[in-house]
Amino acid sequence: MTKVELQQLSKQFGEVTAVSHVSLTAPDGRITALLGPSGCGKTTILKTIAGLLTPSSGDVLFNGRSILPIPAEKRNAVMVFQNHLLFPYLSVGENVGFGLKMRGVEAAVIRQKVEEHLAMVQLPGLANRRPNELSGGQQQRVALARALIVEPTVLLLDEPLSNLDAHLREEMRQLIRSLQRALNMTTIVVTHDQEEAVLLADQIGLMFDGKLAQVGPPSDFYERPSTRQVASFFGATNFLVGEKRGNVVETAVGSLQIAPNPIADGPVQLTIRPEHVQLVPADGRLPNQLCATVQEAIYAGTHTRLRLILGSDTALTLLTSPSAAKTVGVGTAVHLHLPPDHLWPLP
Amino acid sequence: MTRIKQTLQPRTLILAAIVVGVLLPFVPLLLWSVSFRWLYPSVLPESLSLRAWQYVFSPRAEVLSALGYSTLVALLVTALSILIGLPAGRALGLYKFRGKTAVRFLILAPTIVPTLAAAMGIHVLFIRYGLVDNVLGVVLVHLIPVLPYVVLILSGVFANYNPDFEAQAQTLGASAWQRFRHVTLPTIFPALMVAGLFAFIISWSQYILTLLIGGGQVVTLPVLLFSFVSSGDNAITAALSLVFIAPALLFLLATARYLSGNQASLGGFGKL
Amino acid sequence: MPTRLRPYLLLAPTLAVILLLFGGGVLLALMQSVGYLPFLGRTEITLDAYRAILQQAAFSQSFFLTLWVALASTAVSTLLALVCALALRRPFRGHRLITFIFQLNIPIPHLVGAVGILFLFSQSGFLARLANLAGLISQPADFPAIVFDPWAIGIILEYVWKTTCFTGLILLATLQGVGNDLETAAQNLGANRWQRFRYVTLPLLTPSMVSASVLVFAFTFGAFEVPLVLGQRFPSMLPVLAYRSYVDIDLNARPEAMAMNVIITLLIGVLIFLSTCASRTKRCAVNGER
Amino acid sequence: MKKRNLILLWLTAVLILLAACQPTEQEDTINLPAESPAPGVEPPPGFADWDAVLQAAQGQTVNFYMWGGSDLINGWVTGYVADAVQERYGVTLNMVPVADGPEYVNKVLGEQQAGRDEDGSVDLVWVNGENYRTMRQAELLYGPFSEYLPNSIYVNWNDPSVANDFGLSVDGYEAPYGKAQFVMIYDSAKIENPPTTVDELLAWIQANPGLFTYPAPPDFTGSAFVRHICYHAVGGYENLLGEFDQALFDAQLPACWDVLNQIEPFLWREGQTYPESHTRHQELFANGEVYFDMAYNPAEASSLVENGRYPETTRTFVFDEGTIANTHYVAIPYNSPNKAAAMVVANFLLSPEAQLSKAQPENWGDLPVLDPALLGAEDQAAFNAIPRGVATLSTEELAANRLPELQAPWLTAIEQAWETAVLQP
Repeated sequence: MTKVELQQLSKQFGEVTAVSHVSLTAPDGRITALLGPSGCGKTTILKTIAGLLTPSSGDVLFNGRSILPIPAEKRNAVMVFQNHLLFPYLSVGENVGFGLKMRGVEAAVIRQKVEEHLAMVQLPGLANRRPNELSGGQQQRVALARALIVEPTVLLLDEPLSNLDAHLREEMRQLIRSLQRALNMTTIVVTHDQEEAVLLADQIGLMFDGKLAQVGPPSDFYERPSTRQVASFFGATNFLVGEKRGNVVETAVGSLQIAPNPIADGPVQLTIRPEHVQLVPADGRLPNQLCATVQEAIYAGTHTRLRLILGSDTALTLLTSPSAAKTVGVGTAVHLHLPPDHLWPLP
Repeated sequence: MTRIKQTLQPRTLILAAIVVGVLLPFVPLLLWSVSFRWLYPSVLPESLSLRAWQYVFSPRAEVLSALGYSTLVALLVTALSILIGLPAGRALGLYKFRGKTAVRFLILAPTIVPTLAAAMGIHVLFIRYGLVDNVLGVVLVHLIPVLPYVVLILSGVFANYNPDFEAQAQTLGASAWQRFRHVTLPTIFPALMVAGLFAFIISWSQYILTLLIGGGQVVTLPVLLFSFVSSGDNAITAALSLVFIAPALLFLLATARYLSGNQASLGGFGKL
Repeated sequence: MPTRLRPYLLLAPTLAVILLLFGGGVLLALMQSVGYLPFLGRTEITLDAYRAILQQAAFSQSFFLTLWVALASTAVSTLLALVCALALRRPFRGHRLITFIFQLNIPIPHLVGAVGILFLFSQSGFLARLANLAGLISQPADFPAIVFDPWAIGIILEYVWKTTCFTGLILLATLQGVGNDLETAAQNLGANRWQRFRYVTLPLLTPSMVSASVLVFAFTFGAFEVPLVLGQRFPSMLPVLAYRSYVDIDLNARPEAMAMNVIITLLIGVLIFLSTCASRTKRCAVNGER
Repeated sequence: MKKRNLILLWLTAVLILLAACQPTEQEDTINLPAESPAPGVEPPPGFADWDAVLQAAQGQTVNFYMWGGSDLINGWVTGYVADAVQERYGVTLNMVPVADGPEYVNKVLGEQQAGRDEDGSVDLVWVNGENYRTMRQAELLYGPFSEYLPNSIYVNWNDPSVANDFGLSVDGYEAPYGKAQFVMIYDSAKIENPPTTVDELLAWIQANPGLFTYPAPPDFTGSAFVRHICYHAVGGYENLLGEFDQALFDAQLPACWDVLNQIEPFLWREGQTYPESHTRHQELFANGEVYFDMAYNPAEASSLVENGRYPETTRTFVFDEGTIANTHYVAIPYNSPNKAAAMVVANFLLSPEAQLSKAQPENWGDLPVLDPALLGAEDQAAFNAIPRGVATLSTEELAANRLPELQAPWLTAIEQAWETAVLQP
């Protein structure tokens, strides 16, 4: 039952600023993902919350109280490291029970709890194995059990899925999700993979270069990105420069209608995700119809990606079904429809 | 503020103890080597003299010839042990094969069993086959304590070695020698230096094996030094001790960066 | 070259040297200890030499002295090495210099170390003179007997001086190899400073410490020069006793020297087997269960 | 590439040194001095006459195994002697220093055991007492040769102290090298009136606890000191003369152990340990840890003053009842491949010239073994003119207080018994 707040958190390593003025609230009992390209400062924030690093400035609050004076071993903000960091000289069971042993819990109690937690991560009966006898996925689950057994106030996961192959990822993701729901534990996940963040988290904080770019529920990052950089990170490729006036944006390829939104009038970039651009017959019944030439068609199995040129030099990408794409060869002219509620202006 | 705090840390005391502890025995050595009449209870020599140094460098003292013998033996042992031990280190580090544990144990055995015991045992055969009283016999007997360390250090580096680089070089047209020269050698060079340092030092320091097999005729520096230790002439003993450690120190200076920076080579000792 | 044979071919030169020189030497020592030397025309096997040395009081006293020196040197130097390695582990101002000084006595021969200890600790040595200057003692006899003493403290000091750096460097290399991630993980799981040392650093260092201790123990048990320079006349350390018997003008003492060699070899073998087994019991038991 | 330079430098140094170590080839340019053997003596086995010896010796190298603990003696042998025999006889002398006599006895024994009867590694040894007896009895010595040496005409072979080595007849198997006599050493700045008899010394030890000790036998010097106490304890050396007799030993020697055990609590370190060598004992004396030193060489104290190791006020004395004296020799192992050259060296060591040089305190200070009566007037004058060091007693005083050595088996028995009766509590 812990709300974690970061207030103007900054961390410098010598001349290098790893984290700069990050303020974020991780709501109680939810999963918050810290997302961003590698080296953007996510793990630094995680370690700062865990107490393994001291912030250069700013504060970390648990339920409104600063925890900076508390040493790492007393903070109970437990981290699951990217490379598991299981103690190689201890058995699986001893690894899982490590935190309880540090707290002076009785051996019999530890044994019992270890079995429970191994069962919880679906590794029952493996207590006597050595970590190096387990697969990568199993090791990751042992590391998770080792963290959960001390009933952390905050669970910190550093790239929990990055060392796993696709199949195991799915399994692990579900496990984390279900355990988190069951234990109702405030969780912060660090990841560089936007898909993972979207599937796992209730809230995402996207970071670039040590700064927080956008915080919000996953759908916001697709539908309402705050900057071109955020949109690009989530796979947006189409940007049209224009001048916004009310619900109309004047661009080089014509004036386009957009849905009502809170962005101020003035110069903007319109973005639309490739899957939302539609090929239509040239009938003019729909708004925002444009003419384009197919420059390149890339077959991708479930869909075909078309690169189009509008006017002299404006490029757009769209996704369409492979069957629909068969009718349009390279060099043919096509008609496009940009649905107004999928056009989002970026300041 | 932080500076003051640092100096008061227990670690600072430990570091000071390290420096004093390591260097202290050298102080009386240096003082004795230039002393003349230094009797108790004087803390410093009553008068200074270069008598010991003059003697050490006079042709009569045969220090130069002992230096030559020591260097010759140590360099031969170093070269030979690397030549012999390099393939073994590769085999132990890189390959899995039947009997590996036994082979490993056998090669390491001389680091555990006193080599003097083996040397006394084989002495009678060395006498029989003319391997006593000459450099060849001394070099051979030095190989016993040296070779395990060389193999150990080199197998350590080969354990982390990726032979695919050699395969890559081969596909790019490198001959066996070129592969060794341009791929293997640069990769293992730091460990090779450490192995060389250990081989040199172990051989350089041998006293009793040299005395036993060299029969007193291969007068290396330790043999000469020991006769002065037993002569009780502290000034000459001290000067000779300093001569004795100088080349090994030079060798260390040349290779120290490989010793501390490279955990793979020394870490091998931890995997015994 | 056939791949299966390749490792054996690579090992052949080393194995030849070790088997012929070392293995042959140990075998010949064993043969000579029972008086069996066919190429000298002696084929009668007798255990007289063993009987003779086991009856000597001098042998058992030498044995216990040697064991004491080896155990004490190993324990003290390993402990000090641990402290030094931990102190030198993380970088600080002057780290390179102090690490270099720490390595400085690696190439120093034991013989020189023994001379240094002698000049430093004898009752009229450098420290005794400093003590006299400080008014702590008035004559050499007041200074504690550290060299040529019954407890062989001088010998132990020399071994500690030399081997602390050796073990320390091995531990330092191990520490640098494992990094401090596991300690961070332990801290994160609630381990305090002492618990991190006790349950993480120490277990990580244990294999290296055992290996280094075994090397140091075996070396100090079998070494010759240092006891010769710093040791008491009686009882002498086992290797010195063995060598003295070997060069005795009575050739009949040679089988006794060989018998001592065989006993030294066996003892070291047994002690090391026991110690490595003890340190691995836990692991063996765990492996056995699965 | 500093490293490479370093290695190159070393290699160069090694090559230069090795080159320097090569024996210089001296071809047929040597004019051999006219020498003739002592009249009426058979030539040594394997040689027709002395000329044959000289011819065979040319170009040979002599490995001279000797105690190497004195830079003074080492310097004299590798310098003066080596230069002279090289120059005059074309013989290369290679001194091989050993820490202890038994080492080379054992070496020759080992070679005999391994069947190396022709090409042994030892050509000449510095020997006397027990080691001579062992080698002689194990037939490890070549001879007889010594009475045939041209310079042996200066040796008085009728003198029992020369013709017998610790009671065993020399018989031409050893060539005399020098003489020695035991002296006690003290610092006159610390002790004004040193004890002059064994009894007085024992009293002094008990009155001044912790300031006396002696090197543990079988150290040569310590063993000699123990013999002095034994002579005293059994009421004179006369009681121990002759062949070794175990019954006599068991009856007489306990008195000696009693005396030694009585003073033990008053010794340095309360007698719990003893210096293991004479040189260790010298150090104790030099640093004032003990107040008496002893030496089986009357001139040693003077040379130690000379090179700064002993205080200038160091002096020596002999007991009123006398001190033990003996003769030391050189001998040739039976399997030496260079017997001719070894004889040439032994002969040179016997020459008045070499003996005179050896007697100079700055060279060695060893007592000459030649009989003054057999020397020419010129040589006699030269010997008389040898300067004595500050701490050395006069030849007359030494000669007036001389005691004989026991036969070697007595020594061995005393040394062994000392370990069990005195050293081991």
